[in-house]
Amino acid sequence: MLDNNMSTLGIIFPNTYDKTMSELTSNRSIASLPFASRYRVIDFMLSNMVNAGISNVSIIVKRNYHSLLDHLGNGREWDLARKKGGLNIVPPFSRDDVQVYNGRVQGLTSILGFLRSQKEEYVVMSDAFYATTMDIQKLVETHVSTNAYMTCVYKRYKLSANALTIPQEKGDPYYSYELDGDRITGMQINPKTEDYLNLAMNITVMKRTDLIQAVSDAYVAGQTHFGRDVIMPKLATERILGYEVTDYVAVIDGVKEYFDENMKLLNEQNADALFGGNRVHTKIRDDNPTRYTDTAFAKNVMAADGCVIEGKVENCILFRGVHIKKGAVVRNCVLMQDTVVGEGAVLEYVITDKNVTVSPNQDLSGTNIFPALVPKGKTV
Amino acid sequence: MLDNNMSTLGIIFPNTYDKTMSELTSNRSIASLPFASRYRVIDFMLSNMVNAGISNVSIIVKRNYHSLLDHLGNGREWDLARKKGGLNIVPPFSRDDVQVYNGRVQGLTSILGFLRSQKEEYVVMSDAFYATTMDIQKLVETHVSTNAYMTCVYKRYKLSANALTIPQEKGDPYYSYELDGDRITGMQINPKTEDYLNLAMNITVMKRTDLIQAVSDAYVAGQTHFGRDVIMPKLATERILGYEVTDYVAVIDGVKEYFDENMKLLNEQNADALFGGNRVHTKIRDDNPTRYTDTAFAKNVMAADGCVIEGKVENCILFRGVHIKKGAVVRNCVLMQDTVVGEGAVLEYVITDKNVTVSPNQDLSGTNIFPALVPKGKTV
Amino acid sequence: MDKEIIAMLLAGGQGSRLYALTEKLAKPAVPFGGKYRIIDFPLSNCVNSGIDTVGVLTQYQPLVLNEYIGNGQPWDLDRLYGGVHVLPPYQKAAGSDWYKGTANAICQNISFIERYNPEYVIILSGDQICKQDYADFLRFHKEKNAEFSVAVMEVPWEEASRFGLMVADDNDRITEFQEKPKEPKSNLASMGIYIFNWDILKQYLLEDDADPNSENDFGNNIIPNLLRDNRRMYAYHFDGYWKDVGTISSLWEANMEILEPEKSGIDLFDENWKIYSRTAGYPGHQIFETGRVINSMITDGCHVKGTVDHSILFSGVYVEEGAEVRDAVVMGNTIIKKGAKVSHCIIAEGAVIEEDAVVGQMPTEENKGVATVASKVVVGKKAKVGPNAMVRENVKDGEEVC
Amino acid sequence: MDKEIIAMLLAGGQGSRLYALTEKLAKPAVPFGGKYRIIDFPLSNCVNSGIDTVGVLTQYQPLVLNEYIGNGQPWDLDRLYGGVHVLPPYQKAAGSDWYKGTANAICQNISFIERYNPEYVIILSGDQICKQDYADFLRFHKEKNAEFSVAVMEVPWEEASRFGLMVADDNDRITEFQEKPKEPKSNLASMGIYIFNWDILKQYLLEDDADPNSENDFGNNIIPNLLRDNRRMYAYHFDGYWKDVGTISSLWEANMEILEPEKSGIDLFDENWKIYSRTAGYPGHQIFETGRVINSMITDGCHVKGTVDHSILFSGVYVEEGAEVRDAVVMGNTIIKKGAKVSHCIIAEGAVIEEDAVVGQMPTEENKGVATVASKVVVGKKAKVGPNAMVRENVKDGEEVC
Repeated sequence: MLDNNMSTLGIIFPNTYDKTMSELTSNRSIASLPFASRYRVIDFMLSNMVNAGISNVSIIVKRNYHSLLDHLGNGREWDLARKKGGLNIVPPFSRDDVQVYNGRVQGLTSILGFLRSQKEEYVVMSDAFYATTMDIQKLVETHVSTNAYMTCVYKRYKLSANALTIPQEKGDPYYSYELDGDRITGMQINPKTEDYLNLAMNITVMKRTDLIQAVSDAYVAGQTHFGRDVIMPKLATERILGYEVTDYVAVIDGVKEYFDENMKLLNEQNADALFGGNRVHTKIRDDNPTRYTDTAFAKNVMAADGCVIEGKVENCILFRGVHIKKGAVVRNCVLMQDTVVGEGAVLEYVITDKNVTVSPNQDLSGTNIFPALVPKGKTV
Repeated sequence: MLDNNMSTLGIIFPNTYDKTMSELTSNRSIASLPFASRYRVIDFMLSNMVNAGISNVSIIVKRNYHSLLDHLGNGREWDLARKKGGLNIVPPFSRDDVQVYNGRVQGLTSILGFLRSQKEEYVVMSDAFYATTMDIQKLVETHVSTNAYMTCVYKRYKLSANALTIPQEKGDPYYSYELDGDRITGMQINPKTEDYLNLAMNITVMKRTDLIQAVSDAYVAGQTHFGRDVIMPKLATERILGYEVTDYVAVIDGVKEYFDENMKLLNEQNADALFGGNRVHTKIRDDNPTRYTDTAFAKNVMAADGCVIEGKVENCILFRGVHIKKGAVVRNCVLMQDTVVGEGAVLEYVITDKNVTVSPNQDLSGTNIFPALVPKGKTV
Repeated sequence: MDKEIIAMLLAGGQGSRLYALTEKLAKPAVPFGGKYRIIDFPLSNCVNSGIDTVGVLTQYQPLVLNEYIGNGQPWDLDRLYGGVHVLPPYQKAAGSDWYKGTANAICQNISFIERYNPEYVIILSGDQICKQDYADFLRFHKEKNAEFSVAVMEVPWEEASRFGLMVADDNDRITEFQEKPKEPKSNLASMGIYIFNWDILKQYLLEDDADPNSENDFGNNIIPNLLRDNRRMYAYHFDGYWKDVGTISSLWEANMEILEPEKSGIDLFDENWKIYSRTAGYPGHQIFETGRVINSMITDGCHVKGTVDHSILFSGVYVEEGAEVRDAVVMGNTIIKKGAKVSHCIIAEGAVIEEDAVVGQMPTEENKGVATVASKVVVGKKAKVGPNAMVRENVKDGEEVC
Repeated sequence: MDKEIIAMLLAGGQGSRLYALTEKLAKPAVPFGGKYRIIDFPLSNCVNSGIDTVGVLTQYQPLVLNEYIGNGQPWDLDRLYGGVHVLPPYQKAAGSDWYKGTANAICQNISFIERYNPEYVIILSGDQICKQDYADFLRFHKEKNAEFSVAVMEVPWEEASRFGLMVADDNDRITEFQEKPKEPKSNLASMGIYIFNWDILKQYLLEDDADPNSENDFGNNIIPNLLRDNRRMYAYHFDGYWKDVGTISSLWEANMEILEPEKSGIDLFDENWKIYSRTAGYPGHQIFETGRVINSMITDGCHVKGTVDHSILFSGVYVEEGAEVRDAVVMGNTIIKKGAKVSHCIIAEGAVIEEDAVVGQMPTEENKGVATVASKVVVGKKAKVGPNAMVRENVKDGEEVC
């Protein structure tokens, strides 16, 4: 094999923080949420891993994974349809005693046998509630060169209103780090500060063998959360380093945050920052180019292929196959795949899920703070 | 599209009759049981469908499906890695309310939406507890030309001892048909006769729209079993025809039957009957040819690629990667993938599951009636 | 596994009349319609018609075409038995030959065809824009109990003498073939798409191959020979959209016509007859504050800050503020800088039109020329490319090219 | 995405010394070792070495080879960026050429290589049986800061004059190259496997291409030119199993050697260096009551009722009762009927050896010849094929061929 001291396998947890935005995740994982006109959130981290030369990625699914399975297929679009390694989707159970895992430790326990049989030296674990094109290869190189036990990625960040208000028992814990130089010396669980903090991205690099040991130990001790039960107790004894990500990161942890992070991409600097790096791969849909007719008016729009624009559209993110009919006016909206806006309808501050139909001359509006949300497949 | 009045989609239920041989299905479905040195049982029906031009097959899994997922992958080996149609594996639930389906009706209910959105006119449904290379195209043509509501495949068959003795509450019901000419006029549930009967193969052809209607009706009525609750009540009012399969059929409904059906293939007529028709596709393993050393002695053996034979082997079925070391004697055995038989060991009437290691000089023997079974991964 | 029908797609042509576009590209690989290449049409027609085995006969500059076709996955033609196969010329023990004519290209690949033991072979052309159901054509062929069928289009009588014409009786049986005749007896133009019974085709290919005076061409040799022997030959009428895009102006026209599907009849938005292509994989396109787009097709990855009117932007095109793009076909990754004016032209992939440059002009009574800029060419600041120019080299700042 | 290294595999050779086997088959496509073809070795070496981009240069009878390589999936070479690509000769706007020599074949595909912008290019040969870690070779190349490296094997001094020899100093730096010299100064034979820095290779290819007197060959032209310019050239010592299978007897020998991996060193059972191949997909092989097999390799789909001793049966071979197969290489789907005796020979795919026929003979002092029967040939009842015969046509019942 080519001299690669940093051979690495990837693990993604697609369901973490699902519950922060249950309106959009009632039948999908946060990872399969459509984002930025053409992608699903998981596309970003999966592409980052592939672009870093990782060709062995496991997705440990927990619930609502049918749409994710459908999106990922055999991994071909990410070049992960491989004979060796490739994409490994781990269903939540494989025996009669059906149970859904609760926390990363249990999820990892279910693939301990797999982890033991792999050959890669390092493991990168990640959630999929953010869109970024950070360089994973550099992260692993840093981990190796600093000879750390574990490297944890964080972002200087102000918590969203949603994170500050959501009840603690709802959903997965989040963490912030206290740093002494590079070294993480302390962690807080669900901090409630409005200041900048070192938000844990839950992207962790460590040796495969160390991970196996840590997970086995934690599981035997009946523990569930990787941050609380594995990282925190080791802070004093092991060299656990922080790694600040300075790339563009869209953190998606609430409906409003989802809306805002989409809208931010209408700014060219932001879009270039997100897409200027490595290519982000996604499922191919075979749409034709987007058609603007002679009655179209468009300004500040990001739109994928396959749309037909006959009306007026301003400050919008349009996913594949959206059709805005004559005389319709759509402003400040995120319209997911195959949304149809009927003639003369007026939409403002609306998020439509997939396959929504807005009847002709229908008015629909939310606000900047509470964008209205039309669920999947509905006709309004 | 090419003029094809018989466009058909396939549905396979891989778990039916799992419980008749729980020793071998504790961590796999009956469909993923290794059979005939190189295959899994499901390979046969899946290949039959593909060879009949069906390119849209759904597998409705129920439990223990990790090995089946692993075997089928994206369906490439069966030419089912398609953009349109292809292989569609339906996991047992897609919402938080985890539940495993109980009977074909519930399984089908979970894909009603999918069935409605397809374009094929006919549906072939099948279990996967038998190995045969019957011609599914002829079956569908017969169904179309007789203008039947439903065509059900049966085999003139004497029930196995296992079927006769297994308690009725254990496992899925089986059926026999009473015929008047082609027409099925009556059905028996779990008949206990030692005579030849018209054993239902649970292979059913009908129009897609009729299936959708029948399943919807049955589900609303709270019914579960397709044979008992859908077919039987319609016998009087609908033209439901029987179709006798005269091809070679290996019915696998018990451990001894599994053993016997493997052994029967050592007879050239039987092997040619099973493999003389269309090609049976299976997962590729990249084994090298089987090596016989200068100390090897082999007689009446069916062996897949990847074996190394240094000892004596007689009346055996050897799956891929079996290694029989010097001085070992193996008679009347079925050795699954990667079984290693140590030097000087003697085996008679034994079934070893995958990755079994038999220590040097170990004696192991079952009988013709009760072959000994060594579970997966064990060292004895 | 035997196949009822397989397709052989003639993709060898150099397309010399498209010279600036085909210098390093086989004609079937020329980009079209925002995200397609010409060959997407016959390939998609095949798969939509249920034909899953296609041999693509290449010989001129096939690298881009080979890479584009790849394993055929975008067209669902990555099949275990069948699928799409590129067939270049090759050397044999007895010698080696380039494909001499269309018939010779097929003849050299008889062993490929026989692998599938087909009843019928459909011969397709790689330089036409057309959505056609070959299954319907085959149904006609079978119904007529034909040995050979050819797809024909009715053309205006006054243009008929530009085409190869089929003279047919009331039952569509072909009685005569006229190649670009001065006095046409028919207005049924051959589309160059044939269905043969394989046994007949093979017989005539071998006969033709043995004839040292033959040009080994379907139109000039095989069809006349079939007529000579009074074979059962039929003309299949096709009346959908069809365009031979062998010239710059017809290629430009065809692109413009997809902007008006209601009028032209070439609808790329038809869910029941999708045209598949290999996707570039850019993010969604963006139209910014100063961008204006009407009557146009815009593809993933474009950034529009200027005006785009009645034009097609392929993937990754940048139109800067103040730039104007009208009646233009702008292929992938081209950059049109501030103040540049681009009209009634074809600009190939990766070109750069510098600030205030002018390419093409809107047609006038005297001049309806379509300006052409070849791939990766830089047209300098304030340079001017005239309406009849075909630019293959960089144009210096301020320079004028007519 | 740039690649550190890509491989270019020369697979154009006719292999005329294997004539009966390569009449309709490029040499790299010749079956080997029960279920492989020769090209499986370099392709598997590439993927096992972490090289995921391979250009395969073909020109002679490529149909079987193309079909076999397909999308590269069996070797895990169906990659979105990179993977395996077949590169036949093609026509350009400026004219067309068959590949004139090994260097010319690479030269005509510079644009293919540049697509991946590699630092290094490894040139491989499609007619060798060898398990080699190219990553180790590349490590050597980098450590030496070389511009060109060649893999060499030590050969016995008495055979050295049959090879192209590299004369190297203590530091492995090459000082001289001798092509089949009468008086060898070295016993380091070139394996014809080279690593170049791409910029250097490109420079010398273009120089060579401009020289009308050049044979456009690596050994005869490029390497001498590198030496002339005193380039940093190094010899990488390889001491594993290596065999050029360019003759019937070396091909037969290499097959026999895989029967004794412990002795020969060519172990196909090595889990850490798998050789991948496209699988025929037959059921497991069967040995019946009267069958006897020792010291042999048997592949899926074989039916054995006779005796098979020290032989290789490829997939789907039938050996009937009373037939004897010894020291033989029997390729796929061949039938050896009752009482036939097949010894010390190579029988190509789909041949039929009728009852009581005799093919080859066990070697004697005077005659060690390897009989060869070409693909699909029928050797009639009681016919006899002598130990030096190369049979390309059917042999009639009772006929003797020497």
